[in-house]
Amino acid sequence: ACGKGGDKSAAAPVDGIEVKIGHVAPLTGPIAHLGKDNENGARLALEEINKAGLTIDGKKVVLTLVPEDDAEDPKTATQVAQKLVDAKVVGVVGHLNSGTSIPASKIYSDAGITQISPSATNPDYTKQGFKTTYRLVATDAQQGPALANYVSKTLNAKTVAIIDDSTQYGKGLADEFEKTVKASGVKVVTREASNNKATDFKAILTKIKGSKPDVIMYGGMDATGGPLTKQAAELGIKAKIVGGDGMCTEKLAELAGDAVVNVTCSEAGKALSKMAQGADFQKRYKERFNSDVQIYAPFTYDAVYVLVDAMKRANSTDPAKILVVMPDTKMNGLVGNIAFDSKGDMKEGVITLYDFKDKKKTVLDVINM
Amino acid sequence: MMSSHLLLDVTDVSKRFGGVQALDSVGLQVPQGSIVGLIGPNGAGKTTFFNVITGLYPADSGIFLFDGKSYFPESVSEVTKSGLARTFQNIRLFGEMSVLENVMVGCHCRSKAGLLGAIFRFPSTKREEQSIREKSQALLTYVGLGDYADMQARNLSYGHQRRLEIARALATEPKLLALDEPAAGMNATEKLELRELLLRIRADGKTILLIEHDVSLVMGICDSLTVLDYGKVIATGKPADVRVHPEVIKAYLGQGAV
Amino acid sequence: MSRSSYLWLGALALILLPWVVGASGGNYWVRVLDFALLYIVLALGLNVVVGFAGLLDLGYIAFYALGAYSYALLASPHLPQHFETIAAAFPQGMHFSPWMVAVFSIILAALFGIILGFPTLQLRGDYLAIVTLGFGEIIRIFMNNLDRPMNLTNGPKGITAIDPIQLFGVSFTKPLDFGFVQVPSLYLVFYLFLILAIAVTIVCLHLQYSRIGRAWVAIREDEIAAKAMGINTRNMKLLAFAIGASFAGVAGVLFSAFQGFVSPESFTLWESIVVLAMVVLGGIGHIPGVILGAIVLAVFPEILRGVAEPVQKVLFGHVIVDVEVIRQLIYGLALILIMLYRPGGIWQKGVDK
Amino acid sequence: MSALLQVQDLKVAYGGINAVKGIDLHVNQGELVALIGANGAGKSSSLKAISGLLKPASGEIEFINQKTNQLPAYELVKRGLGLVPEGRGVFKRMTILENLQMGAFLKTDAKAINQKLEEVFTYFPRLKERLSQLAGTLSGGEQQMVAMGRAMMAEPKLLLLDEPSMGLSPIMVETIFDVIRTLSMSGMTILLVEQNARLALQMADRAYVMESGLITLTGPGGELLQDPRVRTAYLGE
Amino acid sequence: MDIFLQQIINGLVLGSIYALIALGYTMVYGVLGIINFAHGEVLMIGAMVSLSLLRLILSLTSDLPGWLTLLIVLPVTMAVCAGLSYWIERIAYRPLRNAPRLAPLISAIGMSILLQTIAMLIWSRNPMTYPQLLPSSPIEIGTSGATITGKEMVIIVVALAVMCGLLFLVEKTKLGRAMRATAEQTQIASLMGVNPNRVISITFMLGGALAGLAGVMIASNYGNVHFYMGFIPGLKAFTAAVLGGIGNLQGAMLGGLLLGLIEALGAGYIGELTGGVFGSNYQDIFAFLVLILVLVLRPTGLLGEKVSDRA
Ligand SMILES: Nc1ncnc2c1ncn2[C@@H]1O[C@H](COP(=O)(O)OP(=O)(O)OP(=O)(O)O)[C@@H](O)[C@H]1O
Ligand SMILES: Nc1ncnc2c1ncn2[C@@H]1O[C@H](COP(=O)(O)OP(=O)(O)OP(=O)(O)O)[C@@H](O)[C@H]1O
Ligand SMILES: CC(C)C[C@H](N)C(=O)O
Ligand SMILES: [Mg+2]
Ligand SMILES: [Mg+2]
Repeated sequence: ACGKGGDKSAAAPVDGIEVKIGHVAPLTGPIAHLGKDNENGARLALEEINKAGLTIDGKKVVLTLVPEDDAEDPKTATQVAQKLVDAKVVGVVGHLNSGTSIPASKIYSDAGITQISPSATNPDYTKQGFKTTYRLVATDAQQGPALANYVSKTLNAKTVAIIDDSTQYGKGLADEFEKTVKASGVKVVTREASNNKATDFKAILTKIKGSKPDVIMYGGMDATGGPLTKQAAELGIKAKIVGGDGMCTEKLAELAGDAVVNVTCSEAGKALSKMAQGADFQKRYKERFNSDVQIYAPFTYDAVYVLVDAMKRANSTDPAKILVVMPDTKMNGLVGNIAFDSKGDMKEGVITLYDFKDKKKTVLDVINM
Repeated sequence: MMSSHLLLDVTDVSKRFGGVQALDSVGLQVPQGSIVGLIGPNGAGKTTFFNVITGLYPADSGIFLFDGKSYFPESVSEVTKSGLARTFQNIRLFGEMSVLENVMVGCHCRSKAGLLGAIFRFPSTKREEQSIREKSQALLTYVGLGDYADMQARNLSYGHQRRLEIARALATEPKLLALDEPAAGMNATEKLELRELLLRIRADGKTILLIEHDVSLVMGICDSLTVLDYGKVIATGKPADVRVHPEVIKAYLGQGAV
Repeated sequence: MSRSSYLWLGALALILLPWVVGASGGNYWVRVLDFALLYIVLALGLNVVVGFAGLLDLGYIAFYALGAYSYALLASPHLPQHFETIAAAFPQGMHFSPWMVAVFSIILAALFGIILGFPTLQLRGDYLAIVTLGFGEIIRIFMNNLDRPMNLTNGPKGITAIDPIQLFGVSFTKPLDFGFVQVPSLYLVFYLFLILAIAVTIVCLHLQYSRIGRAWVAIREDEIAAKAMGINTRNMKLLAFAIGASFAGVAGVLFSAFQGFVSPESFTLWESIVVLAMVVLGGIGHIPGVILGAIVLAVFPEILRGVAEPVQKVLFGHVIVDVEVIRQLIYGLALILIMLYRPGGIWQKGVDK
Repeated sequence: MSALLQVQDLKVAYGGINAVKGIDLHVNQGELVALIGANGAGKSSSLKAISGLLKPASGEIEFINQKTNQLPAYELVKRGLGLVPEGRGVFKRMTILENLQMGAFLKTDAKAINQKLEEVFTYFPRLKERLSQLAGTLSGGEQQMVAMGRAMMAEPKLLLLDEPSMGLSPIMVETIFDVIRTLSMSGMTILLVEQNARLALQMADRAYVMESGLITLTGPGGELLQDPRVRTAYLGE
Repeated sequence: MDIFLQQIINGLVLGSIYALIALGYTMVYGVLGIINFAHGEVLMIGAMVSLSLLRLILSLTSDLPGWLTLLIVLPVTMAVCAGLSYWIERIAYRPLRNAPRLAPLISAIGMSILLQTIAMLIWSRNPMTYPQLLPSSPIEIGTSGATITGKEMVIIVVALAVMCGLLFLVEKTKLGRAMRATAEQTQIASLMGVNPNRVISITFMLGGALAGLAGVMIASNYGNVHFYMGFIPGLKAFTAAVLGGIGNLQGAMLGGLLLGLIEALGAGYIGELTGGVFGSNYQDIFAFLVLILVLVLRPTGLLGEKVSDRA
């Protein structure tokens, strides 16, 4: 599934001016699989664009991807950000995590280079007042409430237990969820936390079992969410389990086994299956990388198109000029209508809810923000 | 010169390890300026006695007087500071350090440069360092290791390591020097040199408590002897008297020595 | 050449370094150097604990975290935003100067060093290692969770918008204009960190060849014998912890001012291990070696980052193995090989006596 | 008669330090040979090289007609070499019994092992009293008994002893020397390094004197005992 | 339902897993005295290798009963891990036998990174599902409402069996004595006729095989594997081993069980104990505090010998 990430584009002979686009995600460490997924999405877009041929300001342009690994580490993130700035990339797709996107954003901002994160959902990311900061997903401040509403309105739950994985993402999402769900009168019977490398959740689940909630909300990734779901079933817990984008993957069905029928989860964007070109994208992706789309590949894919679109409109590959036209982005991308508000957030944020039928991720509801 | 002032006066010291009563109500007096020998069969409790009076092992019981003051040996470093230094039977040098540095460490408790002095190297600190260095070099010469100052301590041969232990202990400026088998591993000639060294140390005003198995050495230089067996004092007195004590002969000296 | 002319030449080389590196490799490499300097400070501090006193500390990064969070809290909008009383007390926002905070964190970190030291006095080797490891994790977990019931640390989200460094009214975020030459901000940071690193190096050198340094080594070599020399081993160990911790505390303050963002993720066990690796790989107990170790481990992975792809392209025409995979492979291999060929460290203590 | 152990031009070095600078010595079957010398003369280093604990810098070592220069210690043990090292080297975290059992590591016959144990206990009754005490808690002298007993358990053809009387009370020195004498009488070949030169030379068939890494004198034990150089340098006269 | 009983069961199961890893770990430590940071990685490779084997078997036939499949897979996996462990020692530790104490620690970390990366190359970056081979439906204990699964019972039994086996080996056999002798003084051991290299190799292979066993157990218990899965268990094993007294087998078992119980009870009850001020987010702190407390009272762990430092 990996190992031959970079061959074809790298081998392409460069005839025309070379324009570099940076991509950053963790490619090593526990969530390397998601990082690689993001990189693949960007790469796919780039290769398509090169194949179709791109001309800017009358000159033929060849895009190259500069992929970097930030290992989920804030300090490394700033280093590679500086590296991309030095390499004179016209824009950056990334980073994957909010925890790396935020410190890096300062460096892109100082350098005047557009940064589009495909997956950072923490609200703070765009609250810093930088003109260079964009994202293609809804925020946790939208995702949390969406999940909360589902729990209180659709499921009519009276009580809920909340678990998070102590990461910036997981805890942030759980916090947002907690706020709304409380406001709508659902009782939070207990708030628990594990960590993003945990494998055993039995103790926490046992405690939760004692407080008999109608619903368990988990803020965390699929790699932990799967085992958590499974162990809940082993303990005979019948409560519904809801979670955010981090655990909303096909992988979850594999990891949770039969217990996945209990799960409802949200994605901070449009569902692949609800995307107009979704199925086609999936096919092309699989052909090219011989692996399945994890979560955010469509978003990195679109992020590249957004940058190219800006280049075209600015009729320049100068980062400063691109930055000027970025706010006017209006594009119908794979993930839906893309336009930004003044902070750089998506105007039409979409949250999609899923559940799992026959162990397949199935759209339950689409919520437009 | 010898006086009747007791530098070390301990009574009723007991120490038990599990099933072994290593010390059983032991008493020992060391008059100022003397050399007192502590002898006894292997496993009699001699080293344990050292370990107890220097605070390495907590005593089960005992009354301890050092230089007229009562003390309870709890902290090894405090005991050293009060003027009781020792050497170790199974040599414990600072192997990575040079021979000279080993002795300089010994000067630790008689010098005072603190953190700020170390960092900022005040003139007074530099002077102190200089005097420590000179004093240590002098001590090495004193025990006959003057030429080995820069060697790594662990590369010294066994006999030289024993001398270094003595030099290091002397650097703490003890009133009482407690030596645990300093002659072990030395041949007869080397033992003679050691004997000279010990006599010189005494002549320089120090008191010595000596554990040693070499009968001729012990009998030759000790003013008085205490004999332990199975943790109990079985005899005490002048070497000439102890030497003919039947119990001592039976337990320690053997018939061959008579 | 005389000793002093060597010194002058060295000083000149260091002053020119960011310019040369910046011109040939870009700001990215200057930033790498900046971090390398911070790591030198960290490694030297850990060396006091592990190298001099022989106390294996796997939670060293906690002190770095303490420094970083001290500054982050005292020089960012975070506290005023979440505590009305503080907002009222500081109508202009909290903007403590890094220098004040640095002094404060030296004291704070040293204090924590002592607090950590106390329960561990009896412990040896790996028992000490696990307790210090635990201590490091405890600090990190607190940082991660102290966003409730009161939001003190903002939890895993970390603290943003931390004031950049200012020195005599000169901000380190903007280039400094001398008229004839402009010194870019990253270069300014370099000089600042360089001064700190040099100061720490001098302190370490002085300590090593002092009464205190000797006492530490004695404790490392044989604790019982050290006690028998009248060394108060308890105080000396605590002192080692405190000094090592205070270096990390200062480094933490500068880190947080430089980054403008801190979160618990920067202070994981892995960071502690990396700093330990710098000490051991360079030459434990040997100051030049430790400095070299810090530089190597801070710079080497970045070199790999740069060359893994072009080299493959030159050799095979295209990229066969992903860059990050190659990087990890070589990194792991390098750790092993260096230890195999230089078990005492790259630049170990010679027989320099 | 061919020598059981034949050493030619043996050199041992630690880094830059030459500890043994080319010595020749041999031990014949059944002999008791003593090796004496001042501190740091290189006696222990020689024994370590002979027993395979150290790789010699150069030279030839032949044990039972086979070159053994490059063999590790455990191979030599298999061929019948035993060493009681300087400083005893007991296994501190094992009991006395286990230490003795380790001595018989290469033996498989349980009955023979038990017999040998009993034999050791007749020499050292103290060991029998303390069978299950950890050796690390024994006094120096007691540990020396363990080390001797352990070496006896293996019934070596050639026994190398490095200062076996060090740290022993007079009565124990007698005992140990009695044991050595008895072992020697029973046919065991022994190379003995001792600081107690008088006793060693009295007992030895032959002896070597070592100074600064070289052998400077050799001859029958009794003869050396009379040699004025030996008397001043080693006997304290 | 009896929550407390359930938490105890959770703790025992988790603790048995820790114990299982800690046993191999502490045995290796006992002989070489080094923190084998790569132990967790051997465990991970074990899980990965066994997954590949399982896939192979399942592709050939799908009607073998789970336990039988496991019995085929286990020995092969353990052998592979033993071999891996052997080579790790040869490459990364043996040359450093006389090096400064911390040198092997660094080479072990290097080895750890290397193995992780290799696993990532071979088995991808993705977490993968591990087939369910042991019964995992909950069995109720009496009428208490507390449950335990078949696979959990297997884990407890295996951990106990491994401990007893190792204890017998180390305390009662000649090999065990040779191991302890080598551990203490390699040179002297060789004077007894022990080939230290062989003993150390055997110990590492045993340790590797146990890591492989633990890997399979963990994978089948949690139902998934990932190239990163070795790091945390490695750390916990280290903690458990130290808690019990490093180098001591009963200690590793006790330490593992205790750590498991502390974590389970911590997660379950910190909230109530602290009146809601701290919650399960502090469970690791709780575990470390207990660890520190134990070590303050007993500096060499619960069952660690008081190494008599004779002067
Ligand atoms: N830490 C300890 N734990 C258990 N037993 C001990 C300990 N230290 C000493 N012993 C026992 O106490 C007794 C006295 O030992 P000690 O070392 O004091 O003897 P010694 O008189 O110095 O003998 P030697 O002349 O052989 O050195 C011995 O039987 C020894 O086994
Ligand atoms: N490990 C070592 N490293 C460096 N030098 C050493 C080492 N061991 C011994 N030496 C040196 O080798 C020389 C011979 O030492 P050796 O131990 O063989 O002497 P010895 O005759 O046994 O002395 P002793 O009677 O004191 O035991 C000495 O000068 C010693 O300093
Ligand atoms: C991949 C995603 C789960 C990342 C997450 N949305 C974050 O903001 O960190
Ligand atoms: Mg003694
Ligand atoms: Mg010797």
